[in-house]
Amino acid sequence: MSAFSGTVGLALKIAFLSIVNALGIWAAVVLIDHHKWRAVAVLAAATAGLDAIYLVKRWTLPLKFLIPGTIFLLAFHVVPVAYTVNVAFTNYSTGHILSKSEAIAGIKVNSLTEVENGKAYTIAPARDKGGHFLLVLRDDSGATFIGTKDGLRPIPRSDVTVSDGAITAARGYRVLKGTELGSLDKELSTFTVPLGGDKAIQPQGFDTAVVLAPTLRYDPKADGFVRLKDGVLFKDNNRGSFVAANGEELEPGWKTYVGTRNFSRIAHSSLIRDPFLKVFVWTLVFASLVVFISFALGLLLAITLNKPGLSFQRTYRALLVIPFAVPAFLSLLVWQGLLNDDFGVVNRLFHTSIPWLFDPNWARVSVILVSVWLVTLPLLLVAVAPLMIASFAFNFNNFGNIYLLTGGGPALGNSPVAGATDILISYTYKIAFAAGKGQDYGLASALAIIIFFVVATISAVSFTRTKALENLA
Amino acid sequence: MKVGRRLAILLAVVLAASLTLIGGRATPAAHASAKAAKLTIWVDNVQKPAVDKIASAWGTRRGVDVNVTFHAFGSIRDDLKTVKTENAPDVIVAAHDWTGDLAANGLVAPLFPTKAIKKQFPAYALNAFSYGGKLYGAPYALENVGLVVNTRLVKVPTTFAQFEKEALAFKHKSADNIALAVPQGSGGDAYHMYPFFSGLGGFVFGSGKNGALNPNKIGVANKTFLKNAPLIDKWNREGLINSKVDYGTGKNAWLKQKAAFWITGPWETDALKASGIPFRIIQLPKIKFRSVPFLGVQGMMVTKFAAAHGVASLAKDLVANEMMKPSFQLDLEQANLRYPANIVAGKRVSDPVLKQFGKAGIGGVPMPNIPQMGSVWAELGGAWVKATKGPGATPARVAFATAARNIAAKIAGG
Amino acid sequence: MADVQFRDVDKVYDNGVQAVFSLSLQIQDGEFLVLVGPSGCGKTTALRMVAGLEEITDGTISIGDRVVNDLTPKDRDIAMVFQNYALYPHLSVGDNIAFGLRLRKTPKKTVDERVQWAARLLGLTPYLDRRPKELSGGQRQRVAMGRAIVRQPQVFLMDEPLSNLDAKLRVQMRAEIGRIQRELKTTTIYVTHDQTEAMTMGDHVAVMRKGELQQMDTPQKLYSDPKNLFVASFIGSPSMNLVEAEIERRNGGLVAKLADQELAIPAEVASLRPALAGYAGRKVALGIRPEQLEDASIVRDGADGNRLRGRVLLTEALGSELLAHVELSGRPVVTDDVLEGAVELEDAMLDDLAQKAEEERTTFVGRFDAESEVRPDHIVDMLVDTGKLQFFDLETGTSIRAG
Amino acid sequence: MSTSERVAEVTVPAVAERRQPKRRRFAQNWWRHAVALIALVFALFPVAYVLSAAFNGDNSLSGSSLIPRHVTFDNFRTLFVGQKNTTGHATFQNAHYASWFANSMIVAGATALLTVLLGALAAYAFSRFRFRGRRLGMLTLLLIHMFPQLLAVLAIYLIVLNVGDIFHFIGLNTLSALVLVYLGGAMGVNTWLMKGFFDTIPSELDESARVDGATPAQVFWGVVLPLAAPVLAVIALISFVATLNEFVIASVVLETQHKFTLPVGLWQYIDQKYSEHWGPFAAGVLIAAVPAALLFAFLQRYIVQGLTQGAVKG
Repeated sequence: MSAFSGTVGLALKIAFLSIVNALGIWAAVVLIDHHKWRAVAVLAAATAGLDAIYLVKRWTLPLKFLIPGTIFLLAFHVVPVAYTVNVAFTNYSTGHILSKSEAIAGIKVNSLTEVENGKAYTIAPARDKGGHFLLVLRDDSGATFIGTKDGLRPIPRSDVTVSDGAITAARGYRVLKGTELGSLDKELSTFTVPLGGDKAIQPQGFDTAVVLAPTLRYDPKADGFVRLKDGVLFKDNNRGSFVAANGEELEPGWKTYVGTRNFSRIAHSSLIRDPFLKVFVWTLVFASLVVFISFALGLLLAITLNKPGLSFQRTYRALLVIPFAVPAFLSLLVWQGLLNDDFGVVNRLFHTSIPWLFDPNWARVSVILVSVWLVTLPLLLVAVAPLMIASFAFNFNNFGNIYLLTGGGPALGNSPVAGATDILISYTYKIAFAAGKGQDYGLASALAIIIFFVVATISAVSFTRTKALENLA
Repeated sequence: MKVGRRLAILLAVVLAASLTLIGGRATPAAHASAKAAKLTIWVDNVQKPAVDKIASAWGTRRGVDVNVTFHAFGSIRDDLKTVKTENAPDVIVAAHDWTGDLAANGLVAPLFPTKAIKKQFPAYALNAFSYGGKLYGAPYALENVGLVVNTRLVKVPTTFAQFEKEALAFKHKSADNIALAVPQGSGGDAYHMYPFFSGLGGFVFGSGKNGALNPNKIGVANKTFLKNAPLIDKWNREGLINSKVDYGTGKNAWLKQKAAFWITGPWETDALKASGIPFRIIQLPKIKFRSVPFLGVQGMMVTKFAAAHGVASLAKDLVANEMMKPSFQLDLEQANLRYPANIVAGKRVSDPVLKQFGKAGIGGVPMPNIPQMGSVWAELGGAWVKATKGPGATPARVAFATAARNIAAKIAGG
Repeated sequence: MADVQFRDVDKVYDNGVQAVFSLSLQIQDGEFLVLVGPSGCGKTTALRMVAGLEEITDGTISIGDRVVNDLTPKDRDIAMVFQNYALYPHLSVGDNIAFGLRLRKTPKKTVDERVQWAARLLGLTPYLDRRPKELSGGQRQRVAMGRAIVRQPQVFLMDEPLSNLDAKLRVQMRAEIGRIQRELKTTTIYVTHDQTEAMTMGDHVAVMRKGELQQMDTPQKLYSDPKNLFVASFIGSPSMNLVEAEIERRNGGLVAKLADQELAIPAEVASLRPALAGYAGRKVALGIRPEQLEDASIVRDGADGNRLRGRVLLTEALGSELLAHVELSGRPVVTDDVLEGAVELEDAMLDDLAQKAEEERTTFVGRFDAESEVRPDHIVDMLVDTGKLQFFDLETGTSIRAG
Repeated sequence: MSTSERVAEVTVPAVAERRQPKRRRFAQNWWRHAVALIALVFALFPVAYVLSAAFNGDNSLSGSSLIPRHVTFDNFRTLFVGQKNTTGHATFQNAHYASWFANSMIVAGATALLTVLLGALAAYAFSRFRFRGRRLGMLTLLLIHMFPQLLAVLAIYLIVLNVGDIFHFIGLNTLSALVLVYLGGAMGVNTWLMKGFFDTIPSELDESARVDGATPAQVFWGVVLPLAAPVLAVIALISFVATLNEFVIASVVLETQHKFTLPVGLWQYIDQKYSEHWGPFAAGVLIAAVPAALLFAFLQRYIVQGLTQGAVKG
């Protein structure tokens, strides 16, 4: 190493700015292609800002050092978090992922039902001499028809050639075949042959058509669907669904803002709130114990091994960090196998039959034990207060350890969702992704926000207590 | 001055790099093209070769570009919820139990195959893909577990009592023998345990008037089942079923001939054949009722995006017509070692193991395809674990009654 | 080579603390200026403003004919030696010395020549390949010097460069730095809190206190003619004896009365300080340097001069001389100026001083000839060289001179 | 930095101890050895198990013995060459291990390097410059990273999806996208750790370099970074291992077999075929552990130094 020449720095700066500008210009061109003007404006401002920071002297100095990391922080951390926060105020969940107009279209399609005793037809798309699009149809009895936008018209059976169950020709019409069909979709999929009333023949693919009738009709004035059978009105309930007076709901619904409804569910639904509190306590215990034991062990080991001249010192150190190298979540799978109480190596080795993963209390012990195993060694290296708190925050949200080892289980008899080893984040995951009706991102995001405030508060308090903030001087 | 020169260099390089990049930019994103229609299919790599074959032949006939894209099976369902219309598939491979979720989300389109075609499928296979009375998928494969019997070690039982006797006798031969290799583990496995569940009169959801499943009719602790539940306690006492056997343990035990009975499915065909052990696959003998397994049905679905892409008719033609034909179903059987859903195709299956698994699935119950099933798996599996963990187990009646309560609470709360 | 000028320079830190008040200084080309003062007096801040490491709040600093306020450190053509040497631990001695030259893209050959030259000048040639941590404190100090001189800048800035060395080495290095500076004739600003260092090294010494310049002068002038009580007490070791004295007219002349004793003020002294007469009947601070006191018993000639009598508290035999601490009645001067200037005194001694002030007792330190045989508890008569007496206004602290 | 000096320095105080008779030293230190051995057993037990499973002919998660009955390299072969399908059906499971490994190395290597770089830049600013919002900025950094990431994954997916429309090379299923996403965490606890270390580097070194003619960038690259080598090594290692471990985001961003990283690949490998793949899985875990172990061995000198020495004195 010798004195630094400065060219490398300049080169990096040039490279960095080149890339930023090149990407900016490129993205702008692409965005202009897509007519996304707002994005272009944001992009231009951001690029210009970056250039300014790096080309202007002096006062931007701290920014020059902070900007690169901040860009990534914003793009891949702050924005996702902001998105999650946003989702917390929506009903984003199974059945509520489309926009309202898409949902209306979906309900219309879903409401089409095969008419009872309705016929099915073999069809062939065709054109008449004037080039108008129409269908040649043949029902199960062999009767043949021409279907147009105006309705169904019988034609003599002899006019239609059928081969192998398919209509291949019709006198006076040109049956469309083969590769012609590929470009027919737009005409065909919107083409219906009205049969009177709501009924219509609708083609399904190129060979068949069925008689369908809607069961619901959208009424734009009432902003709702009317069920044709009984006139029941399904109205927008402002929570992303069309709902009838008796509570019956149409699917699909749509994604919409629901205010603080997710939060009030957490506060008021005993199904969510009661286990939440119980799990919260266990989460605290889990995270504190893991951090405490890890640091205690780490410290003990450090003290033990830091004696100068201790033989095998290097060997011990080298061997002790091996587990650190094994990808953690793979180790968890290994541990799960090791701790199986009848067949796992641990019990067989010690001739015990401890229900490591089956008994609620033993499962809690196991989870802590394995977490300590995973945490101790890296921390053996660093034992400073900010890291302890970071480690606490990490374990507070250590989804992987719990989920891979016990899945939050074993189940506790009296609680539907929370298992003995569930911590807040795994509990959130469960009620979010395996909730009553599939996924519920809105509720999960609301819980995530609450968890964030809990962790942040605890950390902030411990920070002031340990005076780790003096590091800020 | 120095600063000025540096700025000049910078600007020069910046410009040069920008121009290079712009120059190297590919043609503007494909958004304007009035050429032949294009149809995108998401398939798992297992089905890809068979789908490639049939879809490309069909595409040539219809004048369509077919783009068969590999997509990990596990992520197809969720990715369909986030994908942008430009990149979205028109047809997907799907498991039947996604049906409710996808339909409730409005992501898939109903299908209306002809009666002639429908007749080639068992009713349950079509029901499995139906939601709210509409069919959303074309089934092509069935899978289910069966009881694999090591015929060197034990006789093939014809009654449950016989099975129980054989299994326990074998278990008592050696300390590390297992009576029945049925996987549970700490998380439980309601899927593999279903034959016992159904054999005792259990069901998950009852169905409403229109035949659709009703999430409020929970059969996890129905009266009949609860009446029969003490049998579970008996099995637990004698060690017929032990929840501590997980998948690996069970499989290993059977392969090492430490277990004579194994409940598993066609995904183990290779292992079974490679084991060199003589075996038969049967349906678990009737307990109080027929001990039918859960059925998994795989199929193809048309997404809502097909309409936006202007290929709705094409997609329906491919899925509700072409893919339901026996030839396609046999191709897929070859590819993924599952019993074809099409009855005609099923008759032509030659693989002996698949055939036996197919038979073991007769009368089976499709896994409920409504979204509420998400609330069931863990609870039902957990009840089995609690009731069969050996000493200290919870009485089965309590375990299942609790599970039923919890499921109801979850569904109500969701 | 260049001169350095401070013109009304202010420094206010972001937290609102003002470190330097309207500082004006001129350092001639080639001159060695020492900035001295107790800690917190703003001397280091002033130096760092020359270096460009602190922004200048107000006023201007120029080097040569360039105002450097807005120049970055690298554009000021200066070199700086830091108190902790700031050697780059990851670089060898040679690379440390060459660092600045390489940054300036000096041709390799020139770099080598200059590094060799600097190493020879400082006696570092054998150590060029070593790392800083393998060197002794003195060697590291030399490396730091080497790094400064090798660039041949217009100005050297040195921030307490010797304070990390032991006393003996410090004396040696003092001489060496002086020698090098004289050899190179580079304008040098040297910051120290050690007045001995200041007095021995500087062509001129600027004494600062609380951000303000007190006096800038040659060392001799500072010593013999301090402008105020602070400078008087700060400069000199042992420091000046200061006692309250009342000026009285007597027989057409002036006398200074210390409690029960008095000293006649020679006419030539009085005429040099015409304002002194105006203090008749008032109290002033009387300053007597220790070497102006001698044990009367060993003086053969002129033994009948002005005398002060006191009781010996303590003696320090230094071989060539004897320091006697003699207590006599009289109120010591304990203004803030004195207390701050008396940096060598520890807190306990300051308390003691205050206590004695209450009791109207004061302790003089006399620098006696080694022949003196005074011992503690002896009563001693001290002969006072009244020709060098100093007088200060008790209220303003300034030296009493012209009207 | 040269090795010899460091070593020399470390061993000097030990000389006195060396002279003691071995036996006496052991008598004094036996408890240290005992503690170390217990720790070793606890730490290495699962590793030994993986090791055994990797070389064991019997493939299964539970029930196999700690000492393999017949040692075989079949598991390793399976990873790289693939497995013959016994029934003559098409082979489903292609051997992608080599790509997974390479992908992981690329992603973890790039992430570690860039994380160190970005983190160091920020830490330097926080350590050396006094600017408005500095304190708030540091606190915000720490707090922001306490948000449970699990649920933000959906948003990350959407971002990558959208970005990919414009820049295909950082879209879904690209390693570069994954690296970029990981860099979102570059300024976190890392920055705090590095800032703490930078604070121990005397600022006179920076100032001296500035007076010598260095620009702020040159000070950073030429003076501060070389001196911070120990903490950089620590952060690089932590970041490398963390990236190597990361599963959730990787499985969301990457879609195809040949783009998978080790955790994603191995996870679906074991998930798809359960215990049938336990042996190759263990072999895969074993190989996956090698780079991190090597890196650790290689950086150990810096790491011990970085964490015990703390301050760098001139």
